[in-house]
Amino acid sequence: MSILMNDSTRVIVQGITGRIGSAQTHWMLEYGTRVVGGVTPGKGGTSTEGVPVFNSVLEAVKQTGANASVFFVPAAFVLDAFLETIDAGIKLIVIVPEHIPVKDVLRMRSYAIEKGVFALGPTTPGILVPGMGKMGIMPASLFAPGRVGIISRSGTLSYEFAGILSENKVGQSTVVGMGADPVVLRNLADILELFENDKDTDAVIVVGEVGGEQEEKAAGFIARQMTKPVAAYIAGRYSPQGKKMGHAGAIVRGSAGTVSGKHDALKAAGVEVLESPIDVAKWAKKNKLK
Amino acid sequence: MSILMNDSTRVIVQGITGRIGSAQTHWMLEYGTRVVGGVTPGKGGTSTEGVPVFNSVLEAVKQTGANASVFFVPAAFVLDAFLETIDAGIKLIVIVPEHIPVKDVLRMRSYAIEKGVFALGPTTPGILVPGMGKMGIMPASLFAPGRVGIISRSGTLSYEFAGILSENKVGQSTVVGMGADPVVLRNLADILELFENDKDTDAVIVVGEVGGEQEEKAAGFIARQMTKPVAAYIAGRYSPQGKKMGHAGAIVRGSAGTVSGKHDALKAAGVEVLESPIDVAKWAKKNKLK
Amino acid sequence: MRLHEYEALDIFEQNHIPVPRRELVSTMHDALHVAGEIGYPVIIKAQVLVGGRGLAGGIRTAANPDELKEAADELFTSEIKGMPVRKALVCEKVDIVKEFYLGMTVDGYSGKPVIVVSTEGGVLIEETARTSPEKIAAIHIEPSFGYYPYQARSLLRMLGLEQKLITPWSEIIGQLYHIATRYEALIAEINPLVVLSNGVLMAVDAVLEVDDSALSRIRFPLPDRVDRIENPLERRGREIGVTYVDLDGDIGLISSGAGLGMASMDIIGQKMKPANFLETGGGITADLLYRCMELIMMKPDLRGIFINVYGGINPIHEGAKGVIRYMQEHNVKIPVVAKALGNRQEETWEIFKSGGVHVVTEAATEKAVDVLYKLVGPGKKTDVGRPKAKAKGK
Amino acid sequence: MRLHEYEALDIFEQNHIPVPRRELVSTMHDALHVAGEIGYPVIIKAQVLVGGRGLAGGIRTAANPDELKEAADELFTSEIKGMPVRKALVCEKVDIVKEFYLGMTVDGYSGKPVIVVSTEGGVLIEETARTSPEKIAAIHIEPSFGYYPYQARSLLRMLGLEQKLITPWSEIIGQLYHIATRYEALIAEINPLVVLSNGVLMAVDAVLEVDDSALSRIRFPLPDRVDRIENPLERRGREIGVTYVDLDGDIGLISSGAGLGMASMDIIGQKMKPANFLETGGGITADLLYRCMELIMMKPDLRGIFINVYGGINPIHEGAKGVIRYMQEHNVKIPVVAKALGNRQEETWEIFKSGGVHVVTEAATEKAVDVLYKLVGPGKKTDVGRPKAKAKGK
Repeated sequence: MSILMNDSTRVIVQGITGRIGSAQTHWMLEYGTRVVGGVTPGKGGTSTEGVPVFNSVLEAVKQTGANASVFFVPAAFVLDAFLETIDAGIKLIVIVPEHIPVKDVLRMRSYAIEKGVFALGPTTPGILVPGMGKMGIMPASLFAPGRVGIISRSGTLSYEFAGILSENKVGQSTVVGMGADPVVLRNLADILELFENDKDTDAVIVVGEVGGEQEEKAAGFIARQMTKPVAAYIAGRYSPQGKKMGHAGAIVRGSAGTVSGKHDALKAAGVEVLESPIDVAKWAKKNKLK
Repeated sequence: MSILMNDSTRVIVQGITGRIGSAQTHWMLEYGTRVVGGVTPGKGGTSTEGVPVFNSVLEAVKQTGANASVFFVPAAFVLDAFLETIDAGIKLIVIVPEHIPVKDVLRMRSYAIEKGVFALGPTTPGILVPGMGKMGIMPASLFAPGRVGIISRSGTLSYEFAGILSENKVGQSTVVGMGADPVVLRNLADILELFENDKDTDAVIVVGEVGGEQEEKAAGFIARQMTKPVAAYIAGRYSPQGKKMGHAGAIVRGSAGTVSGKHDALKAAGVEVLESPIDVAKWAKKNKLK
Repeated sequence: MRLHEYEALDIFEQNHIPVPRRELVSTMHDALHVAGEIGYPVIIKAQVLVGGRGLAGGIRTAANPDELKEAADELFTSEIKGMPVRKALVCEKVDIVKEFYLGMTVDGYSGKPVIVVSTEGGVLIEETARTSPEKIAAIHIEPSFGYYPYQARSLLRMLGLEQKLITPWSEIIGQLYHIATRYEALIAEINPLVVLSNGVLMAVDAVLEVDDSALSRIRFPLPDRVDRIENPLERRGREIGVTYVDLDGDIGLISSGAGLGMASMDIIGQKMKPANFLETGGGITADLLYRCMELIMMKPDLRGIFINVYGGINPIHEGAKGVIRYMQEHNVKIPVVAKALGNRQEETWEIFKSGGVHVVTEAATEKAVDVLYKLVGPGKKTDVGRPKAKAKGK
Repeated sequence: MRLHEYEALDIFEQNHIPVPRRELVSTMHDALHVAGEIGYPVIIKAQVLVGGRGLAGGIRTAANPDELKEAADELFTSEIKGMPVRKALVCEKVDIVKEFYLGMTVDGYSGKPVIVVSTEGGVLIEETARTSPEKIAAIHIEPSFGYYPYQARSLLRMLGLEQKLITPWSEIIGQLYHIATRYEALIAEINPLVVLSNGVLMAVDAVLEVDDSALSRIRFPLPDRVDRIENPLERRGREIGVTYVDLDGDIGLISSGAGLGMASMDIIGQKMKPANFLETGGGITADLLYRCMELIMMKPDLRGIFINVYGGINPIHEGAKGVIRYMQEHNVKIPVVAKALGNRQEETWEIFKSGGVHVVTEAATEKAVDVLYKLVGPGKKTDVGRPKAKAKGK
């Protein structure tokens, strides 16, 4: 039925008492998400949107049985709160905030991987399972239940693809934002693997963009291990290349990072490369997806 | 026959081209130690005391099959060389130098334990197996082969105890200097465990001193797991307490650190507490050690 | 934030990396004075934040005052890749025996800092990486383990570097790693790192790009951030908190999300030319979109505007209010097409329509761009919009 | 190296820990001037490097100039535990609502830094640890993981601290950890850490002990090391590179190794009294032992000298040469007994004997001390030697 979130996902919202945290808690609850608690140090004992607020993650986990967390914490405090969350036993974390220093992300990433925690972001819209729930900021109106998985580096582009599919009566199994930063907490291939193993997903759309080498590395995984059809769109054909990483980056990555380099790698892995977002509708029809 | 060193121990000397490194290599070779190589970055290709010198530990290990290393490296470079040595696959390391910053020792200790490396020091005279070999600076003339193990926090006091025993026709299986610093790479109890499991050791002498809580913690191990007789001498009855660790240290350790606290803990564990070093001869006689 | 070469050289010098004697100048007269103190021959290097400066004529050697006069005169009246040269660095010309390369970056895929060294440096380093990979070596640093000199020694030995250079070079790697850590650098690079005839290793160039997200917590003195952006429109974008890139076309664009913005450009570019890239980020308010309209309208010849936003984290109904307030106050006559979906979309559509904006309610950006194209027509036939280094200014 | 309170407070203040207004003074006149600026009441605190200063009368409150005059006069003409008071700190008297304790040290057994907090601070903190362990909490920090504020928050919550104090207190823990890391402190302590009547947390005392082995690489300004040791003989020991502790007895001691030195003291103490503890470390040369003899002979009433050295890393034959050279040049008449074993022991014995030193060739220190006792006799019957805070001087 879905990846990452399911019937037993019990979500806490970190930074729940902030402006965005409380607004998004409202939307998540309205969509049917099981939001069982919130955390804001110093606001323990209050409640927001009818959800109890705790001073620490450990307290929230003990009191609510939470096993997943979504972050609306100011960037400067995310690293600390992230480590606290892992130590409290949470196994799925969504980091919505942007502008987190790369040095912090490196630390978060290595600790999450060491502790077997699946984390998404930073700068991710989160996860949405149509008709079931969502962790993050995806606007519910664009999604419909179905059997196509979406993974996107860009937040709003993931809505665009879901919206086009939904308008064409093609639903989604799960929509995952992997985060738009140069370093993210989980690589594209890790999320593809979840979709490959999900019996309720028939095909996957990868929404990438210029820069980095996520798509190139994922192409290797697709060629070796994916049996389900994959389509990909890479934004930024006419754009200055994303984050430049200097000579050192170019040396380490070779031609990786350009739109055409990504296209070549994906095509070689048997992926259907979409020239424009709207082409996803034709691809879905051709593959009889729903 | 011994702990830590045996017939298959192949030693390299790091800092072999220095004044002390080369002099001690001479004494180690003279005692029969299998010193197979030395390391001094920049001096690769030369030889010292007939032993080939290499630029890196990895090269030395590859060329000589070394599996143990003894350090005569200036204190400021010990941390870096220590990590290099562990990454090169060496499993037994003796750190002779003194004045290594505690911060470096913490890093060395956690990495050695993580990688399953047995390391002694800093500020240790090393290991000596009478009649077989030695890693470090112990002066050979004081030792005789036998069945008593010695562990000492102080370098020269270990010679004193071995000397008294040898004069009384009681030999040693292995003499181990654990290092005189406030933080050492292996705790006393770890070394006691090796002696407990060594079929050629009949009894063990612990030479401790005021300060820290090695002896107190070891007493716990002795009470729970040691079957062999243990004698202990604690130096410093009339001395100002060693490294003071402030209130924080006193709070964490309680009464640990004083000579009388150590005596009490050791006696409670069934250890024979020696009032003066010379008493070790009587103890050996009483226990029919040789 | 990319630092200027002169700023990065100062930081390198403070952190014990050998660098040439040098001084920053902004006039030919000052250049001559500095060269007189340093002694000829000198090198004069344009301080502009573009790559490939050397190949574009931004680095000149002068053997005497006449040559320097000519070189400085040319530099200060020219542009390097469209950037005016306001400042130049006059440096001693050191006696170079050999050029190496040393760089550090963050490997996004593995999530680790990576150190790259090469026994051949200079402008063709990326070419070297392709044709002679045996001259390049790299190590990844475990963040929780950190950097230690023995890692550098083993890297340099892999390249077969002569023994006497290994210690000084590994020290420079350590210093550069220290700088990269303290300044939270995404890129730290010395190209070339040179051996002088007296055997000393020296950094004759310096690249340092600091993580923008970390600027507020870096405790060490950083050069001023003001005026680093040459293009006044791009600078204005930074001031109001959006990402603005100036382009050559005539269709204004406001998008929420970089990916959506890039896709919008790609789609506009199929038949028209974007005048800019503008990405709002997650902080939309009525005021912000008012200022975004003001910013994109600074370009005089716009034929139409495309607004492409989603209401996920952003209150798009507030944004719509800002857009139409600007349009009403400034009597905007060119066509404005908006695609706005997500939370409170119906409310947003009503606001847009009330201000004369053409609203598209389907998800595909292609359909909205088609609506705009029908309103503005093909326009002049030229190349698709590309980034411009120099602004037209207002 | 233990810093003075005023030095540690300066470092705390530079690192954003709130501390009282204060100034260092060395005369009563200055104290009055400073107090006039700060405003009465003030506290005047003797700056001496001994523990238990408060209970020994080194901290006084003064409500007005007369009281301060009296207090300052007494401090500057008195000794605290035998240490003369050369400097004092005049501090504002803050309005304390509650006293806490915060300390950090290195736990040698686990090999980790440890942070200790208590909701009761003050001079009786160690008593509190014994009688009310529930008021104390500690965490060990994994060196490769580092410190993060959430660890402190959870520690403070365990103590049931009221919520509004948790954030400021966890910030101070972070700052103190940062200081301890940068200055490689073996001890960093705030006792008491107080809550003022306006709710602010403040460090009204500061302890910082820096790792001597790390002094050469600490990049941050550290107070001068010169003259930190009050006792001139102990200072001389530091200068020549040995550890010297001044004691009350009349038997001079030179030993190689701290453990051997302590055992030698214990054994001498059974029948005689050591005049000093002297440990050479691993750097024995003829010159060093010459200087060691010179140092221990500065005490006028020595009855005998015991030299206890091993030739492991040390060239004891060289040491012997230095000893007899001193004895010959200074015509030393008191008995000197040496036990010297290990590498080149026979050569060493010959040298000692040639200079009139009584050589013992057995391993047991007890036997050598017996030889010395037979030569010097029991002497005056008093307590065994103990450390002296104040030297007799030379």
